[in-house]
Amino acid sequence: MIEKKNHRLLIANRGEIASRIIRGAKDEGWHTIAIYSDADASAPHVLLADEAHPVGPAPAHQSYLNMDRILEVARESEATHVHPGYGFFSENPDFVQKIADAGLKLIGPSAAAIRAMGDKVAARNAAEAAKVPLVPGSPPLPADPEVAVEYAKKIGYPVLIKAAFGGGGKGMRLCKDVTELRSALALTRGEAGRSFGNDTIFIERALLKARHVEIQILCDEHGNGVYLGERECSIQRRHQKLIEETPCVVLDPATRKQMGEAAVRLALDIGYHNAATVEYLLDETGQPYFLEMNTRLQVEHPITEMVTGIDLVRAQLRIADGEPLPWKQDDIHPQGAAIECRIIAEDASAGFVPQSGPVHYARLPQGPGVRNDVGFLPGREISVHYDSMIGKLITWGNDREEARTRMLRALDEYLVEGVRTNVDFQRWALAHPEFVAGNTYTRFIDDHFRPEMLERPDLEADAAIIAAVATFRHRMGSAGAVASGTTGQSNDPNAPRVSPWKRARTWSGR
Amino acid sequence: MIEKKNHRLLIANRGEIASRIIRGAKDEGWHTIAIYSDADASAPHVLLADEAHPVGPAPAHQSYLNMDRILEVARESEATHVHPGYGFFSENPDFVQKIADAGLKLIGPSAAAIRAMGDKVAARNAAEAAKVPLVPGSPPLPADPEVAVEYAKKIGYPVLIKAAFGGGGKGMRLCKDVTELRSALALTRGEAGRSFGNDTIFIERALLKARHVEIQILCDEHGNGVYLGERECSIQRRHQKLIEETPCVVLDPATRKQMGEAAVRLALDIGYHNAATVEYLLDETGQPYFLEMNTRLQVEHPITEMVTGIDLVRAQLRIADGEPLPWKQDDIHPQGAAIECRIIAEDASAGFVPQSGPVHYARLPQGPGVRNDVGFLPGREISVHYDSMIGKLITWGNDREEARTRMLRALDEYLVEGVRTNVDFQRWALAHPEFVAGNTYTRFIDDHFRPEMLERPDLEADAAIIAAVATFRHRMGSAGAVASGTTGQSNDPNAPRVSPWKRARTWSGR
Amino acid sequence: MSDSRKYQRFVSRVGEEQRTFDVATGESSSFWVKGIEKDAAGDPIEVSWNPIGHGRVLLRIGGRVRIARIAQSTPQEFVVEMDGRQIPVRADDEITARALLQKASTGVASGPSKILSPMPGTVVNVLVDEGESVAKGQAVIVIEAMKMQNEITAPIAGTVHGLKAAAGQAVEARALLCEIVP
Amino acid sequence: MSDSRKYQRFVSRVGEEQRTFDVATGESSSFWVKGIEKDAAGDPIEVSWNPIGHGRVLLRIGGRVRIARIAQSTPQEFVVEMDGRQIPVRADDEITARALLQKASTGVASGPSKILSPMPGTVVNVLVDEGESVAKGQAVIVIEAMKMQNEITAPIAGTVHGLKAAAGQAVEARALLCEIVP
Repeated sequence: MIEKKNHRLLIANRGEIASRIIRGAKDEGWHTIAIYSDADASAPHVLLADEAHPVGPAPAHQSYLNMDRILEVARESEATHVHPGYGFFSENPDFVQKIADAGLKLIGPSAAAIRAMGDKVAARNAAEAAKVPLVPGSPPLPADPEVAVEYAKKIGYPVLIKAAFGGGGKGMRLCKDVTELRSALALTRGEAGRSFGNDTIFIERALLKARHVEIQILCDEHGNGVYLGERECSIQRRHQKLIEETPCVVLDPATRKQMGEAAVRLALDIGYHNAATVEYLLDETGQPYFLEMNTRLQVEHPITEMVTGIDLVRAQLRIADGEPLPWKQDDIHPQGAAIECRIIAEDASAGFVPQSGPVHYARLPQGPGVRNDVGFLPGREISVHYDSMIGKLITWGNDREEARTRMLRALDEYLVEGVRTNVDFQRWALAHPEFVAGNTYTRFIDDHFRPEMLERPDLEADAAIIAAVATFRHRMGSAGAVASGTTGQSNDPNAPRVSPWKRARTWSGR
Repeated sequence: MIEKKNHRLLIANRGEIASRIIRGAKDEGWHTIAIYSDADASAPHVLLADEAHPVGPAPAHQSYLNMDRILEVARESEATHVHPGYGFFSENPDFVQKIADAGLKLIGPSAAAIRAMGDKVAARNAAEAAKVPLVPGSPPLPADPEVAVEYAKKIGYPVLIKAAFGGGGKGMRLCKDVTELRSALALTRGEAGRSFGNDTIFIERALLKARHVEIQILCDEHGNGVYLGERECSIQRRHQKLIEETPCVVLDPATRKQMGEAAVRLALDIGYHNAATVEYLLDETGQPYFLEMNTRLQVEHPITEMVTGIDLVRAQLRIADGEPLPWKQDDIHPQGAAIECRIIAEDASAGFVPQSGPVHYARLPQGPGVRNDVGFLPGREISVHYDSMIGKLITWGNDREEARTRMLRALDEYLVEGVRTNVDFQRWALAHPEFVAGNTYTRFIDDHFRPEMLERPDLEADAAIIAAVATFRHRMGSAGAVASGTTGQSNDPNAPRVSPWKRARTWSGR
Repeated sequence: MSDSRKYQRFVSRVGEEQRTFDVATGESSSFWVKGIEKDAAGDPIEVSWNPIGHGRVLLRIGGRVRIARIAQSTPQEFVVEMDGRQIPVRADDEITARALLQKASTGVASGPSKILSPMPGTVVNVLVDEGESVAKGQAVIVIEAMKMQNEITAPIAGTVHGLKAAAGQAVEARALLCEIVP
Repeated sequence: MSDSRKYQRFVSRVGEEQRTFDVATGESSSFWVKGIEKDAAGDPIEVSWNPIGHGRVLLRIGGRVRIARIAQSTPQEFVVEMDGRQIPVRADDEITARALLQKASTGVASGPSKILSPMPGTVVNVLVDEGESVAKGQAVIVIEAMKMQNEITAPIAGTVHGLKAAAGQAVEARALLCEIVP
């Protein structure tokens, strides 16, 4: 490793992606600079970085979205480069412009490229120019709901309302009919204004049995681009991806080539450099339609890394350092299959409602073909202020079934105590016969999932027994034993303990 | 995954390898049966298995080496197969015979094959017959030390005393001259008797600047065999491997082929089936010499898995199930490079003395190309009764340097609190210029390592400051604060806590 | 086999489910538990209870192994966390349980339904007014948490009472937002 | 800049190294620490002390971040664990430290050397007899632990006294095996 001491990278993010970027930068010999809010002073990314600087109180708009303070830290820490990660400022052209104005280099595309693709309306136009197939849709909509209703009549229901500056599945709403459309227009527009700082919305035909299939591309600053295969991300709830896999089971080599080449063409057309993802929907006949282009590193980038062996963060750093791509398209040969499950602090059995609180204990899966990227640590809080996606679990296999069975086993090993996660939901999804058969589409969860499928009467029955015994123990006044089993003091490793092995020999596990 | 309900695998082992085997068996759809000593009732492998049965008190000879009890559990749990792992009964032909007599199938070779290779003297003869090159050595030695002295004179110093039934680096001693030989003979013989149940010893020429390079092979029950490339395991202390890597930097394709073909030939000659490793020493000219054949899964098997994509445990299970190998030699194309660091509870700065005690907290490295296989959990003891190797850290890269830099970064992330490990030593080794240059040989540590290289005056200086502040706090009687920072109650997550973020904004990390 | 152990009877309640058990002391850290309902009756099972540090208890319930984190809020009320699930459960002696049951059954059959915030977050929109009639399933309040907007719907049809939520207001998990009176 | 804080002086000892510090209270959970020795003298540095659960403390010492596990055995004696290292350290006030130092310097310059078991294990061989003369570095006892035989050698030349170890005996870590009297 050649230490590049004059490469000082500020990571303008938090959570698992901040750690991921720090790992790549360290492997590349760069000096790493973390930022943190008051809630994150002992967060994993802070502990991992070479140095760390506070940027404000817990709420994101006062810290991770505090542009002036972040630029101040960049200056004070003598950063030379800035990696925005995903979310936060990653697709904010104003931030990118200010980074450039401050004489720093962004790990990402130009402000102009972000602007071109961040406005979904402009992006549709660019895609059309690059001959990327498009789904029928409307131009930006005025406040009058009747204009939307008119367009929807032409396009045909169901339709999707989309925020022009939305992304990552946020700022979208599905409407099955005119009633739903009318009631959702204002809500989506309001959410767009608050979340993306711009309340432009438009509508598109919704493809209900469609698959979400996206192409990872890398472009250098010398006009070269390659695509690194696809990711299918059809398992979604509320338009947020939950499970991603590569390859897509139904994609034939010709369509893959068509989609990949169109993606690179679009990027080179607009003078794009660094990593990007071009998202498509595949209808039931396998025909791809352009959805949008994401001008940043995606959450699900690890599955591409697993099958190509290419570290996308390191590739981003080298591109930003002016290096030409070391690969031609013919050098890219993905091997095997990979799946990612997003680990989210939420109660899937109660409408996927987000969960927060302290993590008391955790155990991550191990063994062959298993990769973890997490943003939590035992002893730390999962904060209500940030994204409820707290980690990613990735498995690799020689084929899809090997990756899938490994994922199921890894989910069995995954344990987070203190905060409910969607591990049980992911187990349900991975084991579903339609998932096993590869029959995945974006409304998979709406069509197949019912909350009662996650019920665990076995655990409830045992909880009833445990409570009866606990109350009995309490009454018997076995003070030491009660304390070391039920509350507070039990967490003290220095407290006297009843040997857990005393009765072990009488037990038989069958 | 097809569940194979009538495949019930008893894993006759503990620690990381028991968990590793359970993972492979679950992925293969087999039912898994763990055994545990009184010290292991809540061990990771017990929690991972489908069922678990006690086999006796903590000392291994009363539990994991209690053959009758293990056979009893196998019968009671209706096991159909037994996986011995490494160590314990893995190379004990009597155990293997009893497994067969009980109508169970071993995941491994026949008792006869183990016997043939377990006796190093017989193994040398078989290797000679299969035209595998041999290092000069003696036949079994009588009690009279003068016979050994005579042979040593012929062979030339330095010599190695070896237990005929030793393995895994145990039961070997290096002697530089006749004085050392005389003093070590009885010690080695005694250790051999106690550890391997047979005190036969012999001597061999010691190759001082040699590399340890071994070939992984797989043979089915139909006379087919393949080799899966090599592993270099030269970084050793007291003949125990600490770091393994693949490929070996100095091995040319022709020598690799010669060593691989000789290994498969030797195995097929003796009617071997299942996984095995043929170990060689490479002298300074690159000439390989046969060392021994290990008739079991090796500790370091994961690096082969990382570069071939082949799950060796699953391959073992399929071979034992009578399936023919699905690969021919031409199908095996290792990709990239992999390194394994053994994580050992020991104080490398004090003569590598083993450490034991409770693990209070742990954090394992994550991210791309990182694999963990560990046998410890926070809250559990590292017991004095078992092997001090508590885990393995494996990294993969497109080339050696990528794997090495990832390993260095992963070691930086590796944290075990409560028990000292060799993580700091491994960091030293991976960063050593001679290791970077690939100049590895079996006496690397003896020649390059000095305990003071691990000194951390920075930590000692900060410990002095911390103690002064702690005493000051204690005297100031800030009772709550002292308690929540220094002892017992601090471990109670329910105790009132001083917000750690209060002063965060005033701190700058530079 | 005669069973001469001294049992005490407890009634456990998980959600709407109620189970009765007889519990007696076993050897060292274990207990004997007998299910009383006819579908659960039979020989007592042994339950061993071994703290394993970090606030966790290793339990063997008959043949099953469970690792549980057990938080006790009152002598009768617990949250038992197993396999990533937090299960609230209370266990009373028989007399108390019967008294509680009686009290519950004399209450009104269909009282007002409280709408609680399912999570900590910010109220971004209040879609109803005090006294307004709402249909079952109608959206009442929108709460934004962890970057997602969540519509809170009426669990029953009725009239909005005691509306406490206002747009822009921060709310805790389980904070009372309003009641729907049928 | 004048420093009007009220400092107390402490002497910390790690191994053979001794360091003197002046410590004063800072804001909320922080302290001011001034090194006294001339190579460490200078402006006081701020040390913040924030427990982060699981018995761990997040410290900021000047610009450095440390996570430490701090076990206190007596009011003066600690084991500070950082980055996987356990560092025994004691800190006394100046008067106590001076008294201890005086006591230590009046002791014999070269007393008997205790041989302690470096680990828990089993004694497999005692290679010397009571009263036997041994050379520095000579093997005295062999202990088997975690499947490895470890030769324990004499740290100084002298005579074996108080031999307590016998073959086959189990020993704890730091158990006294014998003394070598010079």
